[in-house]
Amino acid sequence: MIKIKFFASLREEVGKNEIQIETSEKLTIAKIWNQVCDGIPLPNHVLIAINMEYTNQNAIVKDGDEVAFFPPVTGG
Amino acid sequence: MIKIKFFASLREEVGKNEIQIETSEKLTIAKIWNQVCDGIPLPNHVLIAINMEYTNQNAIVKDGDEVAFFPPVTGG
Amino acid sequence: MLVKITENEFNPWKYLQNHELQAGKFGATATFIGTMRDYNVGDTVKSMFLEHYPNMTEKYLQQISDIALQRWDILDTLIIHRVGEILPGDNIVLVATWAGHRTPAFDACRFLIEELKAKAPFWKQETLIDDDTRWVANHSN
Amino acid sequence: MLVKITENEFNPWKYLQNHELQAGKFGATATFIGTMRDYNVGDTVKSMFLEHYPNMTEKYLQQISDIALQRWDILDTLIIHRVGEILPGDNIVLVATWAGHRTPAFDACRFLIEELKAKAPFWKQETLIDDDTRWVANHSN
Repeated sequence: MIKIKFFASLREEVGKNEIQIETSEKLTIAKIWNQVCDGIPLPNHVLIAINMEYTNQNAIVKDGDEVAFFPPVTGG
Repeated sequence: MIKIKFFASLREEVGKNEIQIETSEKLTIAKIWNQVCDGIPLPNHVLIAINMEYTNQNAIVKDGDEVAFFPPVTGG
Repeated sequence: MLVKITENEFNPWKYLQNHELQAGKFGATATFIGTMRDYNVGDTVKSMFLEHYPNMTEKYLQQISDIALQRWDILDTLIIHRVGEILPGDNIVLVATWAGHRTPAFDACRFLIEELKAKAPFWKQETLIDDDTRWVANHSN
Repeated sequence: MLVKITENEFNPWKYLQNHELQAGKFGATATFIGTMRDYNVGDTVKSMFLEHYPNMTEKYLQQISDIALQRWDILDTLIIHRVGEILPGDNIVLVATWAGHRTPAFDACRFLIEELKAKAPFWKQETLIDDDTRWVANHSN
């Protein structure tokens, strides 16, 4: 099972907060996005984390991972 | 009358704290040093102020001025 | 090293006063505090909601604190960051560094706030005077 | 703008807490605190005497505060400097700047401490463990 989270404006654009998918294949981040965000192209500026570490859309996700998509950060 | 002050290690080297001189001439800082610090050459690193503003040894001192000589500063 | 995310208003000066290093062992303390303004890009802002990615924020702030402690000759670091609903005048972030000398203290403090601004997963949503809300688009300088 | 020379021990956090700007009008506060160490260039230091040039110190610190307020987009500055007999752990100097944004706050704060270190007429005389005294030769980094 893979847990997928969306934050801030991206959560609103995608209309999803958190979802879980079951998969037996090894998927890239980009494939996971396409699978869960039906029709919405992956935004250029999107930031991606696997298990709370920054990564990119070519990274491979494995069972048990937590994937997060979010817009540019604006803290501080 | 011109008031002349020495600070910190320079006060100890010169053996003077504060002295006053009367003069009718217009003197440069360098001449004042020679007049009051008999024989001690003006140190290269010395800092000089007239009326609490930094200046150099060629500045002209006028009656009523306060002249100060001091070593490199070490505050903060 | 201290990293803390808090939903409560915090007084940075009290945090600093209570974060005492051993007297005589440090010579320089550099701090930065970010405070909510009541204006942004030309508009009056009434309030702000600070969303974050729980656990990743702490993890990321600990990572940059580790990097700072390795890269500069500093003794300690502290980062406090507010989340949730906040009002103008409330403090958002406190970054502090302690060192023997001022150059590493300043450089590490600046590094921490720049890294935090660039990559720590926080997002600001402003509520304007007419109750419209908007996501802040980019971190400013 | 506040410039103050004091012979008394001071708590920088209390000064900062009491120096309140109007809530919502500032977004960034940068501070630097210099504190006496119990060591210097390899030796243990027992105490220190901070001599200064009365009136010129205040005048010079006001001049650099004026320059900072003109050169950067900042709202206020504060400089406190200790003089007289001091002990390890005592604070020597506090510099603080307030601004809308962090870059001018940091840059002006750094400018003030660098200018102070380079040219404000203070001199440190250290008393070592064997009661020998020595003038500190140069300002450090």
